[in-house]
Amino acid sequence: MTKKMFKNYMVNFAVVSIIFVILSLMMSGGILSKYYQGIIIFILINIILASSLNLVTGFLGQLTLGHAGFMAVGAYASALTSIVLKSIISDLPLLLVSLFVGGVSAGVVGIIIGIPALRLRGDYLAIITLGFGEVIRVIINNIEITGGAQGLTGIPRIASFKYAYWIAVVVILVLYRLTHSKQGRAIKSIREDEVAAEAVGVRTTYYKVLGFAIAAAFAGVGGGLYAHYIAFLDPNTFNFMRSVEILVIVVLGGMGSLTGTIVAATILTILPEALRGFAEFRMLLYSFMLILMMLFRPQGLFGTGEFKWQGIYDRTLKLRKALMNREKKEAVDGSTRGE
Amino acid sequence: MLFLQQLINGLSVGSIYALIALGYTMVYGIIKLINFAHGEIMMAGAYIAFLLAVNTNLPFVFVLVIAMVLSAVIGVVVEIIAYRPLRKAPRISVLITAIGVSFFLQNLALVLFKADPKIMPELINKSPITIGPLQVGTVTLTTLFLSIIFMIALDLFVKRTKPGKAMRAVSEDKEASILMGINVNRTISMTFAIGSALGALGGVLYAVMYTQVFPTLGVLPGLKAFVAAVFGGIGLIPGAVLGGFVIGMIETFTKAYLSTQWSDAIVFGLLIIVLLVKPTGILGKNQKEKV
Amino acid sequence: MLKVENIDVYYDKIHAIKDVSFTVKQGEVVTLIGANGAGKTTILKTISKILEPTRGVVLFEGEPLSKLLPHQLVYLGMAHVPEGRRVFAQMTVKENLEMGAYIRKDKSSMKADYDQIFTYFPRLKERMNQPSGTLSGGEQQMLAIGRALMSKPKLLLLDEPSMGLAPLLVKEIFNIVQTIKKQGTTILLVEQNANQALQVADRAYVLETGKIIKSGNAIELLEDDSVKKAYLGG
Amino acid sequence: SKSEADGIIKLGVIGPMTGDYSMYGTAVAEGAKLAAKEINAAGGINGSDIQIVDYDSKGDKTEAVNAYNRLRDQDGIVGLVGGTFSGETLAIKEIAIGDNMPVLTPTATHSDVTLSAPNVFRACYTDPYQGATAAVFASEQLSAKTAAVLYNIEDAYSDGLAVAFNEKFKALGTVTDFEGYTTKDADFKAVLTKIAAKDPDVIFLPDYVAKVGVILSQIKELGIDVVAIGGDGWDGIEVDYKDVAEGHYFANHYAKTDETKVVQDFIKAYEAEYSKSPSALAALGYDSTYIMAQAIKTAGSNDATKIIDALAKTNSDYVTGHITFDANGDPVKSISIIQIVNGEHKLAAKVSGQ
Amino acid sequence: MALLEASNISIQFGGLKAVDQFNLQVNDNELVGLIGPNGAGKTTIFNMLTGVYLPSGGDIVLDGKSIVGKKPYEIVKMGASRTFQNIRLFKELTVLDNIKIAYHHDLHYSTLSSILRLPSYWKYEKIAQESCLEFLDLFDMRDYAETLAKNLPYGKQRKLEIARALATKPKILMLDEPAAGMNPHETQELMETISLIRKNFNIAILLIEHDMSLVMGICEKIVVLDYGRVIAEGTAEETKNNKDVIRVYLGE
Ligand SMILES: Nc1ncnc2c1ncn2[C@@H]1O[C@H](COP(=O)(O)OP(=O)(O)OP(=O)(O)O)[C@@H](O)[C@H]1O
Ligand SMILES: Nc1ncnc2c1ncn2[C@@H]1O[C@H](COP(=O)(O)OP(=O)(O)OP(=O)(O)O)[C@@H](O)[C@H]1O
Ligand SMILES: [Mg+2]
Ligand SMILES: [Mg+2]
Repeated sequence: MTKKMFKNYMVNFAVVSIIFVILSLMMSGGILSKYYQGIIIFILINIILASSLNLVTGFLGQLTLGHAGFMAVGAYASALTSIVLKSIISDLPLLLVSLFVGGVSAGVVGIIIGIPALRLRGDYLAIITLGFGEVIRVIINNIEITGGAQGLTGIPRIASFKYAYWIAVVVILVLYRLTHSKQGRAIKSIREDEVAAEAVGVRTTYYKVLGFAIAAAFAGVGGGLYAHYIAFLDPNTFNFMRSVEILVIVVLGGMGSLTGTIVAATILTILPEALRGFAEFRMLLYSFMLILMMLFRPQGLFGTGEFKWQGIYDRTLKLRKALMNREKKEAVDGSTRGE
Repeated sequence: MLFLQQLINGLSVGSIYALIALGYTMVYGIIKLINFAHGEIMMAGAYIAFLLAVNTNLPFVFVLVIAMVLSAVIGVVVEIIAYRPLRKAPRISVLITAIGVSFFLQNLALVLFKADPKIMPELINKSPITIGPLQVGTVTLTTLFLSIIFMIALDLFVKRTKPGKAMRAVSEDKEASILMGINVNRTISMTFAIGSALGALGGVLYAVMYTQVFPTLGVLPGLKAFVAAVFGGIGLIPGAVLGGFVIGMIETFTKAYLSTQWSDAIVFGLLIIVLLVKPTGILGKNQKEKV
Repeated sequence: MLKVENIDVYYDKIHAIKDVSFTVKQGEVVTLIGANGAGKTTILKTISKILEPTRGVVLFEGEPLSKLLPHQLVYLGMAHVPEGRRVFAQMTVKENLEMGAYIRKDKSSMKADYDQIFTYFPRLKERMNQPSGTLSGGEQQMLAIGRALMSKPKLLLLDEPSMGLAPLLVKEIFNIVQTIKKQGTTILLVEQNANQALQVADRAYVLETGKIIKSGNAIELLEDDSVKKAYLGG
Repeated sequence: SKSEADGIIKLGVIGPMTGDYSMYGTAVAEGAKLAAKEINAAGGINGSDIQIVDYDSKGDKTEAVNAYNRLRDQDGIVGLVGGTFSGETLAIKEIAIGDNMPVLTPTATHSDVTLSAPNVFRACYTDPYQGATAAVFASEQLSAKTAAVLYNIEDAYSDGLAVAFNEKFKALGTVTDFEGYTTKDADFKAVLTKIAAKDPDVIFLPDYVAKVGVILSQIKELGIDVVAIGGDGWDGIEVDYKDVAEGHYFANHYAKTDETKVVQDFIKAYEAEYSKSPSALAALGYDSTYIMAQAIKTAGSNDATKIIDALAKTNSDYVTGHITFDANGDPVKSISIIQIVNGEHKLAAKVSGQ
Repeated sequence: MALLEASNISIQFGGLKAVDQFNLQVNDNELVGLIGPNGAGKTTIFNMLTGVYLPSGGDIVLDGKSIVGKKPYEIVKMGASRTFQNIRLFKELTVLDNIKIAYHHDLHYSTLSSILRLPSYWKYEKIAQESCLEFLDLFDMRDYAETLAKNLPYGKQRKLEIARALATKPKILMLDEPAAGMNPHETQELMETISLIRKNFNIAILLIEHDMSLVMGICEKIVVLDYGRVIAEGTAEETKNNKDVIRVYLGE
């Protein structure tokens, strides 16, 4: 069994490395211009943000609307760290240290918010996290060290593709491993039925806070990468709409599917760029496509499943069956069925 | 005196939040959907009223009623196209669709009307009523009056009438509702119609009060109404109104006596504290789930 | 009164009901018995149009149901006590009963029906203004039955009405079945308690993994060895 | 580069073309396109036509960066007339420095935009300069002793002006209240009631028209008697708010009533092209394109370093005044203080130099 | 000393005294039945014994320690676990995962070992996999290991819930109407399962049930409840013939 898993890991590692090498070669060979590099970096940042939110929303089953708040904490904390340290240490360690600081700060804030907030459920939690996101912005606006509304400049621009890529890989790996462990099962059980989870001995509060804190920390890392790519921060970047954008990626990809998140982050980051040609109709089309995608796949692109190599074959079979079934179902009027 | 004037200011803000929160809570109460597009229905209502006011010389009441009816139609159409196919889907997927609809309507308005705010004609005579040194806007009084009237009417409707009870039944269990002979789709459409008409009413009054109509008009009041509805106890009709007034008051008094720079943080901070003490909002019942 | 002809029902890929046909005549009590997962609930749901068959038709008083919307069946005189009770949790006991009478217009005669239900289930009267979600399991079951009776149906579909009820009440339920049968209501009964179900029923169908494998007179089936062995715990 | 091959010189414009602030990006783009049209009609530069490529940023920094990268890589622009907002310009800045891209922002007023960036210039004046000028004007020309400030805490422009005004006015008189609000706010009655209680001589309202219009309406509604002063964000206030803006002052890049030929020619051309009257942002977009074109002409090629050198030596009359750049790349030009009188602009003062 | 002892516990909802001065003793390895009319307060007692509701008075002692005020998961850890009257499985998870979630007491590895996939992770996950499959074997459900819980037939869902409760390794198992919705044949099987559990796990069981064949067939002691109060207590034989019990519960 472990042998099979080991093989699986090697395959995944090889694939991840090959993708990296191909992309790198295309970049240095000029096939992928800096324009595309920029987009790819934003995709990677969105992957980090959305997969971390997926831990809370998809795996833990808690709706939060303030993820941009954690991103902000991480972005500012890491930016300030690197501004202070940039003359002392070189790029890679500087980036790592500041991302670490960003992640830890966001994680700590996540714990502070999480302990009281997670006593609430559903839409009440959504409101609290929304409020938290707004409060963070007010704080950033009103204190000196962040530069307030004027924003923060002087951040070294050191988040290149290669760093962003491997950091995203690590984040996904950690999340994957976490969700496929005893802790991950506990987290999922809370999503399924909190009362039952407690009744079989799951320390629900602990796992909720754990999930929340890890998600917050990774959002902080995502924010830190963003800060070191854009090299300028202001509070408006982290508004409510940013939280919503991240949530949309999670749901479109499939709640509880990291692969889905990766695919959805890619699609939703490219989409607005791809629609540039439509000028003023761009955002109209974007929202229209968003609605279509949700109507077409309400459970998200990947549902709760993950992409597996051996699954490709099964999947094609399933797809054929599903199509046949859809035809069948169409004969049935599904409009008035219960949940 | 200053205090009294601030109280009136708070009432003015609160009444509009309350009115908008009513429509919000109505839809939420029945289909448990945080209808992000509610703000955009408000916006649609405001634009309709604007177009009518500029191009015709119908009296205010007619403008209002037409805007409400047309917005109700928009709300129902949105429900049929974008939410109905998702009846069986996870709740959060519908939420995302609602966000999509909200973006869509905003961008549609942007393409149709451009971003710069249009000036809403003074549909109600806005010269304030002066009581001693105090000033009360007529719009405020209208809003206040309407929000209370609609609160009572809706509450009675939902609690006492057959269609109202059908709505509550549908909100709890669609399948069982069918078994009672309730037409689920029609009931939900009706909910959207009422919610959207109320949204439009709020939108028009909002636009009149703040003189402008623009594509993102509904975003802030929509968000505030959502917060107000939760604050008061979401799904509860009197809760929405109470929540609206409380938020309006808190906002005004923080700005007046604490800090304008920090007011948003203070308002949300208070909200968080209230919810932690009373997790289901001010009027919500702390009913433990029976297992 | 009710005629089910060659229906097939699927849950996505699961073929739950396979070519099932049966009839229920006016005034009869017919029972469906079968192990867990045999498809009894699925059949009842199909009859009340919560599910749609992929093949076959259901006729109610000669009319194919495919033309109707699900909620319209209630107006034709069908009522369904669903599996799992499905009471409206936030609504009080009284409101739940009112929902049962949703389609009725004769306010005046409804009073007597409430009283009737409260004599069947005195508990419900005690709990009249309690949100039904906080009722005990058995109390909810009583409410679900009472609610269905409030519509004064011509055809009553009962999905395991005795589930979760105390022995005394189980007896009561079967008494009720007999009483309303006498009043002219036709009943399709699904029960785990096959023994008692067969005692009150006129006819029965035995269901196994989505197929009808046996049918006949209830008394005869009660004596049938294979039925005894599989369903009567004998 | 690509554009040289087509015999076309491409200039990029970035700004919000969709979303809440689309009027600003659109105005800049329209100004720029008008200038390009005129330049091409007059024979282009160095034998090539110029073409404006404008991309939407929604005012979002991520989008702005993507747009900039695309302009550079896909379109091969020679210079950038943008971004429109300070935030997006700052987000582009570091990349542009790396690219040695000639950047002339028409409208980004944040003081850091040109800081330690030899390739970045701007056509507008900075926030601190404008804020301080408004304070001096209030004190010296309006003889104000007390002033209140009400600004948008979430907006860098508003914040920049407010802080500068506050600093400066404190030295000249008393600031009675320094209050903030957020972009989303629509109701200012609470804070206005509070400010009115201290009865200041002037109130400084540094924000854009849409917000200022609402604030001025509520000032009127509450019956507060105070003179309001604003910055260039007020440009266009007379269109929708002439009643509530009557008698108030604001700083601007040019006065429509300015009799100078460049100004009047521009207004006529713009009205002919777009059948509406130009905003200050359109004027700045127009000027920036001319400045950039002139620099390319002077450079005699599309070589970035030469163009940047030429930009630094700009010294000419434009719609928004006579422009030369200081060492930072900020313009040294006059500020027009405009009063709304009978719903029209009236040049109240022209404050020149630093 | 009794394994579980509830003394004088009460609770009310609004004005309603759902449980009133209730006393109960369950000894090691004893099988006690709790019966009574609908709404008598049986489930409510379970809820108090497992920490879902806080009793308004009285004390509950499990294995020598008071559990009043403890969180449900703490009580599980102390050795009491339960099933629910309305089945509450982790519906979207597999049968095996349902068991694994409950089977966490023997899995000693930290979050860090999960993330770094340290040897302890592999070791204990292997244990989890094997033990939980064995567990399913015991219930004859190994074939369903990878099935999603929601797709199980009703009877199997009940069984899974019992298996899940057992996987927490309790000293006392509380079953709330496990036979509801089962036919006589399945009830028979359930009875065997329960006997099997007692044999293999050597634990006490507290059972709520309306199916008299089950209760009378296997319970050593039966407590009868009505309107929140104990009205009778004794062996099956004694209860069956108790006048009050017949009147309020069994019927003639
Ligand atoms: N929603 C569903 N999705 C998928 N499969 C289902 C669903 N509901 C039922 N099934 C399957 O369909 C078959 C028939 O189920 P049904 O509920 O009709 O059985 P039943 O005879 O009523 O059983 P019980 O006695 O347990 O109530 C079973 O195999 C069950 O697993
Ligand atoms: N949260 C609550 N709020 C109000 N009343 C409640 C609540 N929980 C239980 N009750 C009431 O307490 C009484 C006992 O309920 P309980 O569920 O314990 O009954 P039970 O003995 O388990 O009955 P059954 O055999 O029907 O399951 C019932 O009358 C019920 O209505
Ligand atoms: Mg069934
Ligand atoms: Mg019970």
